[in-house]
Amino acid sequence: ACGDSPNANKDNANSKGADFLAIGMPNGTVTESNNPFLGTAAASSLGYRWVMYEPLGMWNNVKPADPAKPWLASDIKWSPDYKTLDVTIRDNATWSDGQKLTAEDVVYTFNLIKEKEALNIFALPIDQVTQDGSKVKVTFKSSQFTSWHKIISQIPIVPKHIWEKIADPATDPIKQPIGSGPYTLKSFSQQGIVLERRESGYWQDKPAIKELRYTSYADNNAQTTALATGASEWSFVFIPDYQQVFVSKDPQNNKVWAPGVLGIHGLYINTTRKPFDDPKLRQAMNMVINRADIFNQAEAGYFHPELKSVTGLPDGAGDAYITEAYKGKTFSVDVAGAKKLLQEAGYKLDGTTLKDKSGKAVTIKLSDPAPWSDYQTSLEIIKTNLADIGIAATVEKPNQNVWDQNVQTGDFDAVLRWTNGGSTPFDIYQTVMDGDLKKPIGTPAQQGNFGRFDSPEATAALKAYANATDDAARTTALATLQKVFVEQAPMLPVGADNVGGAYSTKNWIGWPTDADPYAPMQPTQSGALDVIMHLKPAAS
Amino acid sequence: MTIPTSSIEQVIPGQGSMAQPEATKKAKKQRFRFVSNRKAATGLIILGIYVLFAIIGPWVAPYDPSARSNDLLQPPSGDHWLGTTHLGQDVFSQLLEGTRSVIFVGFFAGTVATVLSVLIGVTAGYLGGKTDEGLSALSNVFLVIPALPLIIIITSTLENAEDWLIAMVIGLTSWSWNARVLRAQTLSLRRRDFVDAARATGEKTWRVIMFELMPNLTAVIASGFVGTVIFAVLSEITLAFIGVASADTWNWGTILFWAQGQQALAREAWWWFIPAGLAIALLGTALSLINFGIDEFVSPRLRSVGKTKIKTASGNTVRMRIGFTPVLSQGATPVATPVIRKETVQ
Amino acid sequence: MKYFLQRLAFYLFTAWAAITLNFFIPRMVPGDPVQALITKYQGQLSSDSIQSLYILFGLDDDKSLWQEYLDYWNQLLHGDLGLSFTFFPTPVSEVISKSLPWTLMLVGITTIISFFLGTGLGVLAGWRRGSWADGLLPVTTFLSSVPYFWLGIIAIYLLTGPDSFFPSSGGFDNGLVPAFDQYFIPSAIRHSLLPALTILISSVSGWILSMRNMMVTVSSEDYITVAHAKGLSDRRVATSYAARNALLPNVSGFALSLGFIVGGTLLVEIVFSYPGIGFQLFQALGASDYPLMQGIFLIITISVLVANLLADVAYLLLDPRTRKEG
Amino acid sequence: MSQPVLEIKNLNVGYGLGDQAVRAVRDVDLTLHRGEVLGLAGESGSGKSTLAYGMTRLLPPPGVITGGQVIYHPEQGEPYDVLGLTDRELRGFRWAETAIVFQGAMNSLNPVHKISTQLTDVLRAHRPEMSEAARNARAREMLKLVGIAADRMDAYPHQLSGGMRQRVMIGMALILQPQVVIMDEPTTALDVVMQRQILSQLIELRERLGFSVVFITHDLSLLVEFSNRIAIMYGGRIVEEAPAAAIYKDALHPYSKGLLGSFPALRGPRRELTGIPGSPPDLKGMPAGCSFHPRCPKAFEPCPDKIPVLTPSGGDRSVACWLHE
Amino acid sequence: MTSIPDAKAPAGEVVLEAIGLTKHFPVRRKLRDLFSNRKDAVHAVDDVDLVLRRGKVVALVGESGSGKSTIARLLAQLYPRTGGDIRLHGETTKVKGGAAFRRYCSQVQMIFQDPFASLNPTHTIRYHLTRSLKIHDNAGTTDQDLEQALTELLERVQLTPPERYLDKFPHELSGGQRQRVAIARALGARPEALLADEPVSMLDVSIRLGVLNLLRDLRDRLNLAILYITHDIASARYFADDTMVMYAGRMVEGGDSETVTQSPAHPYTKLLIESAPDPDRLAGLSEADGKDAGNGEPPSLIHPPAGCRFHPRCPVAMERCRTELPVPLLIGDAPGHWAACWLYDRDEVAP
Ligand SMILES: Nc1ncnc2c1ncn2[C@@H]1O[C@H](COP(=O)(O)OP(=O)(O)OP(=O)(O)O)[C@@H](O)[C@H]1O
Ligand SMILES: Nc1ncnc2c1ncn2[C@@H]1O[C@H](COP(=O)(O)OP(=O)(O)OP(=O)(O)O)[C@@H](O)[C@H]1O
Ligand SMILES: [Mg+2]
Ligand SMILES: [Mg+2]
Repeated sequence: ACGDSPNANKDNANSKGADFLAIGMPNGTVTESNNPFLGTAAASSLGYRWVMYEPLGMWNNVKPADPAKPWLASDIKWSPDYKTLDVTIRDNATWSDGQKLTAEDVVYTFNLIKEKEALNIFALPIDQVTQDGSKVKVTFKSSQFTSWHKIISQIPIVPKHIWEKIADPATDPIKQPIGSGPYTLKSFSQQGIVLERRESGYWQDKPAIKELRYTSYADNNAQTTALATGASEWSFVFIPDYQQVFVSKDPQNNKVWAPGVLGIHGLYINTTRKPFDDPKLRQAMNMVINRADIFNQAEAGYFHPELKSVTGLPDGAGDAYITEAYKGKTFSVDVAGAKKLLQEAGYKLDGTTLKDKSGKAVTIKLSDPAPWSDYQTSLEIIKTNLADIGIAATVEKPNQNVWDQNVQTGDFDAVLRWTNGGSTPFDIYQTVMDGDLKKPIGTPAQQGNFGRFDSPEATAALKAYANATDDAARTTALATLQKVFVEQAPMLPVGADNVGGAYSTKNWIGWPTDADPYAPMQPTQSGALDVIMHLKPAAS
Repeated sequence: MTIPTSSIEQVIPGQGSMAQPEATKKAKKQRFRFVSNRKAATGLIILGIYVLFAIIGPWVAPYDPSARSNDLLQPPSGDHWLGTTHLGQDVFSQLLEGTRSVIFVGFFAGTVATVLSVLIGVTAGYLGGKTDEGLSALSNVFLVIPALPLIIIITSTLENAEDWLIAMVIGLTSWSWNARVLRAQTLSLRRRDFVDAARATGEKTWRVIMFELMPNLTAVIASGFVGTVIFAVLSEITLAFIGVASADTWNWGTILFWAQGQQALAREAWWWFIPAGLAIALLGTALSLINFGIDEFVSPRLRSVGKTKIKTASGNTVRMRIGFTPVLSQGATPVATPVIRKETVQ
Repeated sequence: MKYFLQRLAFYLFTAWAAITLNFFIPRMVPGDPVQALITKYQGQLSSDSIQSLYILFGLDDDKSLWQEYLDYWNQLLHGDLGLSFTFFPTPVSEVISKSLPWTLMLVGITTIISFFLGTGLGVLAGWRRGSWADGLLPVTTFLSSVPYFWLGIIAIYLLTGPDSFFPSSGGFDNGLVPAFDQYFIPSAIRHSLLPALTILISSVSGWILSMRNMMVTVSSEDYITVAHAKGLSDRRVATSYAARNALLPNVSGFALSLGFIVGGTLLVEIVFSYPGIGFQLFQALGASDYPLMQGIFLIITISVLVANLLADVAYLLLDPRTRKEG
Repeated sequence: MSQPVLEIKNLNVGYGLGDQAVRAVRDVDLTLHRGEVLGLAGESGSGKSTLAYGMTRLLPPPGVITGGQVIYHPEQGEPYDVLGLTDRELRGFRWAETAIVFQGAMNSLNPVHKISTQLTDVLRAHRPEMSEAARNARAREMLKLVGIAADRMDAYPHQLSGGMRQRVMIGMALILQPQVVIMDEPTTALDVVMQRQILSQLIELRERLGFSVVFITHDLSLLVEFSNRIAIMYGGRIVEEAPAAAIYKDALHPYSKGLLGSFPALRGPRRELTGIPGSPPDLKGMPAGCSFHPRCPKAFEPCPDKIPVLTPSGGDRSVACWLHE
Repeated sequence: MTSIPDAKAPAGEVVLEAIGLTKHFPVRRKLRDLFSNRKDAVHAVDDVDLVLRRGKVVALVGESGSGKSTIARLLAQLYPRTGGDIRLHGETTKVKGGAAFRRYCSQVQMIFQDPFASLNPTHTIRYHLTRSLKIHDNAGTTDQDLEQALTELLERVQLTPPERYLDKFPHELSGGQRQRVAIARALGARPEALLADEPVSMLDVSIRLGVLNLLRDLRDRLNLAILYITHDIASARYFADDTMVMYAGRMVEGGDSETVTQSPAHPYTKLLIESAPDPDRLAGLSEADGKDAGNGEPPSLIHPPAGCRFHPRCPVAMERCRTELPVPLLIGDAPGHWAACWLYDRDEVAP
């Protein structure tokens, strides 16, 4: 009777999930928008844009230094100065409406970004896009060494024949997405999206999973509960005490993998405020922060992988970039050392109170919005750590809007915040130290350097690193950056960002692991497509 | 939103029940009758305990509520009566410390809202005319705007959401219902003779309002106050729970916020989540009881009849109810001439 | 007529004032939607995209607040609520139309049930004063003092689980599409049970208490005694005389609470991840999404006003004394 | 005339229980005869209403009937005690045998129902066999009887004037042709012109229909004019009972005398008004002995100690006063 | 056709005088009135003349809603008047508030119908009286003076010993005692005129007399001018020197009390007197009551009948009564006895 009901074949909604993979994100409700260029679209926030639209290549955040895996482009070549990109488009890809995918579509996509500033979310300085048969050449106004991965792996290629008819691609919700990926949109509701496998025309072997069911949960709690009950099989969410809350519910299958990437979290110090303009003081503070506590208590032992290297670069992803001088140098809590350092620098520990050179007690306000409970917990830990060297810290919890504004205008003592992430350490160091991003106190600094760190040396090194044409020059610049970062401690790094996820092997296996980190583990990254392509039914 | 539990018409003390001349000795007792109301007394006692803890809580708390320890997420024990949080903080101390903020915000917001509602409601009701129209329109606008979302928005504009600021916001946005009730009440009082009598005696307008009307509005004002306190407490806790208002002070909402953020229940740390909620519920109950007390004080009809079940002479138990007066004993045989009375001297 | 005009003027004035407030208050919030978005993604979104987002949201050209206000009215009068930022480029009207039915179904029906149930129990408690019904009162007082969200969370913890009948979140089973069919409807009902129960438990007592008090008050009116004196059956006196009159003051309370359906359920929707409008508002707040906030506030304001209007009409119908003639 | 229709025997009615208890009606014996108008007078708080409600068991909580009997003599059949009826029987008894008209007609009529509804629901309860049409016809007939146009059937109480409402109440009281109509200050809210109209009408109806009336007011001049017999209450007791004319001409009890000397006469010579000194007694601290003695100009030795009982003193009258013992 | 002259012998100095006093209360307009440009009003008081003299009591009787209280409130300046004039000692006064109002109050005081409502339940007797003394500067300068004044006041209204009452709350007093307090409060201003609006109607029969006697006593001792408003015409006879009868907002008859009550002229007054309960009727002392004339309702004050307002109920209404407003006409049986009724127009009677 209900044959034409969209739910007619959903009797198995709660039955064994042999055919589908349930992916969840704690994003609140979503509305139907599949515009792959817009971060706010459901397709982006849940990540399913990457199974409908594909990038030129696959870049693995976990191994950022590795070259991209060819995807829509069968060949990717950068000029040594990273100003010219040559790609060859594979000739067996088709759009889900059956049309062939050609280099023209790639040219269209790059031109679209170039012309529509609103869609140019990476602010790419595209100069020219030219086509020669299946080859496309894109030239840039400046070196793209630090952002090549975005161009290759984070720009979805869209079909020209559809998109050129769209009046305003920037504000169109693209309700009927046509892409080159292995899945097409089957149904949409504010809670969940179902994608089904393209049974023909995909340029590779089709994936094993017939249906992808994306669900947007209201918040972390709901998402975690869904993971624990098995309603959700894959997600990226902060789970406090994931062992008890998630893994223990099905220790055989419930797993978490959270590799670090080149993007970190740390305590930005306002270097314009006395006495924190003194690098020695910052260094001393850096020495007492108990990163292990933060990792275990605040980040549940997995979420922000513990930073070990004093350069602030995470293990794994950062290994390739740690320069000679700091290889093997790791953080350790050293209260005595810090005290000694302070004493030498003219500070006095008066009982439990640290007095600065002018005899004033050193106090510091740590601030982060209340809802970020892991940050809050971290701050509580930092607070007790700082007390060890006599610094009286208080934790403030302004609301997010106020906090944002304070951070940007430099109205803070210290905040825990993230850095940009990328394929090189450049983004991390730039966010913290770039003198070009520095704004006077009171003027919003939107891109970075919130602590108003002033180091011409670092600024120059950042420029040199981004524009270098050979690895030697890059290494030199990087060494300078790391030296400044370690010695001046403009920001006290506490943890790495991760591209991990919680997943279940009950129905599907083949997930990336430490042993085989072939792709990032986060369902919203473009690498998710790679993961899905790897998944196989669990033999039960 | 507080739902009025008594209708507006009958909130004037000294009316209705007392319309008949009563014994003079009873007069003094009158003053204490409110307290002798069982509901009110229970409510007041519980509230008193809360207020006491609000004052001494931070001093008697066994631990610094923010202090971390190594007992992470421990269930209740002799050391930690209500267990610890994921950072090893003592939940019981947090609860004690949090009482102050809750009570403070509740009472401060209640005061602000009450003052506003009295100013606006009584003025509108007494002066009437254009003033009334303007002020009524104002309170209607505030009545229409949903308070909680508004409070959330305003609170999120605040630099640092300290307790008194939050209380201020709650107070400023939640006076309208009381103002409306007070206006209606004032209107009905204004028609009563003693107001005209005071005017005819030559009293100035402000004196009429302050000394003739206001004392008669005490019960209404008090119940409005208590209602706003309930609302303010719940709002503050809600704000803290969803992480909007977030000063550094502890309140029960903050405890719940942390507990929920750390998924206390999923981690079976019930001691972290349950007590704060119960504390709220108990405080709310106490305040509601006080309000019932006021209602009953003001409208004697609501007072529960001392004893509602009585025994008749034949041993049956009957319930007192309207329409069927209980008969305790019937003279079995008609008494033709009543000669001897059971009672002679009293 | 003057009365009618006054009423109309009142509704218009209130609407204007509320809409104006709705316009200005969100703009007092420091920070802006782009920044809020960046912050929301905590590093997942590169700060390179800031400029493109400003352009995308149309926030790149500086307009005076006043100009924006005029534009807003202009848009509004054309029935255009703008595009939501959080769900860019979804129009606000679409966001609202997707979520409003959920709220209306869940909270609307619950409020109505709560009203009728509470009123019914209140009638009993008021009429049978001193009987078992009095035992309801302390329990309901306590339950009404329990914060919704706390109750909801405990309910989720205790009653939901992998094998439980009650789902822990959402408005329907994942994988279903809203449609009126035998798959979706039962699922939606199942998902609404716990939140509905939570609302019911904490809201019903208000009705019980106010109805009980009204019953008690009305019960001592002379006409009740007359009704007894007339020898009418107890049930007839209780319903047609006492309850019928006691109901009147509750009607406006009911209308008011109907109006607050949309605004008052934020937390239930948050706790149960219910895809309704309160949750939407909460999201909009976090994202400085003015257009969405304004849209939702507009809906709330309109619904409160409509509810008030209904209350006026209902009162007119129920109380012959207000039906003045001649 | 001398056939009793309602006999109140040793009735005690109080408010509350235990030490809060108030005895508002004390040991009252009173007989209502068929077809007579019995007036009940006494100042405010003397227990008139309590007596009226008590004998019909309509007293709201905390009222209790602590003892006594109310014997009703139906037209046919054996007399029975109203206080001993079950709830069901009592419902059947009410209005069919005794109807009550209260002081405020506005408050006696349910404001939200049409008067037709309120008239007919008596019939629906007591004469379920009657058809809808018959009920309406009867209601219309009653309205006509009390002088209200039948087209006001569909009016709501607030659309009628005070006098009309009171007439509706009287019509409603008579709709089942009861034997006894109790009227508790039925006209105090009306002005004199209306009061007279209604009372004259009532008396006329009584003559036609032959029911008995218990008429309560504290306006003695009104009572004297309209009733056959008057009972005077003070402090919950009946202190004097006599034919109206007898009381007017020569009240025996000092309190009755005082009452009669309290109202100015409209006609005739301007007589000296004496009034009653002091204030009414407090039911909780009732003076020992005769409760009137503190105010009594003629109080003497036995008064403060012993309670006088109502004793016949010849000529169909009785008085409770040591002076007349 | 003679209009009423100031026929009264100048028994006492005129304290307060109302001339052509009129009060209309505007009525809220309804939907259907939108298209008619009518402005409705309750004609509560129309064209009323009244004179209060020192040492005299003027009674104002009339049925409920005839505008008696409105007159009292107008005279107390509690309502602004629509038309006419109020003269205090011959001077036109119109005060709304402030010092002028207080000055006026100190000479004209009002007592309300309901002693249960006119005293503020939250204040003690002492407060009520102190306020009244203080406002009009009669409290003296020291506490002793005040105490003295309070004692005097209470003694004057026969609440003795005063200490027993001073610190009580109104609800602790009986109705008669409360009304005495209300009177004492009015006296605290040392007024020359007292407006007593049904001061005893809410009191018990046995207590009424005491309060009325008290008022009479005050009239004699303090030489007060008293307006005694009542609907009990018998008490007017007993207590007042002059009696005025009101019907539907207009004065219909006036004269000295004995004459008005014993030989009423206006049909309405007759109806009123006939209707008053009269124990003698039973004894057959009065004439048999005829079919009562006044069957019918009091008229609407929003659209009062044209001509004589009583004509729809009047058993002897003439054609003229329906159209022409009767003017006060002297009856002639006693000095100053007049009635606004065409029956007494000589032109009418003559033919
Ligand atoms: N609910 C009650 N509780 C206690 N005492 C009451 C209650 N109701 C009435 N009384 C007392 O009972 C006594 C008798 O009251 P009742 O109403 O019968 O007097 P009444 O003669 O009808 O007076 P009135 O003429 O004013 O109507 C009064 O003294 C009164 O104070
Ligand atoms: N404030 C007011 N607004 C409108 N109408 C009023 C107002 N006050 C009195 N009236 C009307 O004016 C008329 C006269 O009222 P007033 O109170 O003077 O009568 P009264 O003779 O004192 O009656 P009662 O004997 O009942 O006290 C009535 O019809 C009344 O309804
Ligand atoms: Mg009575
Ligand atoms: Mg009056």
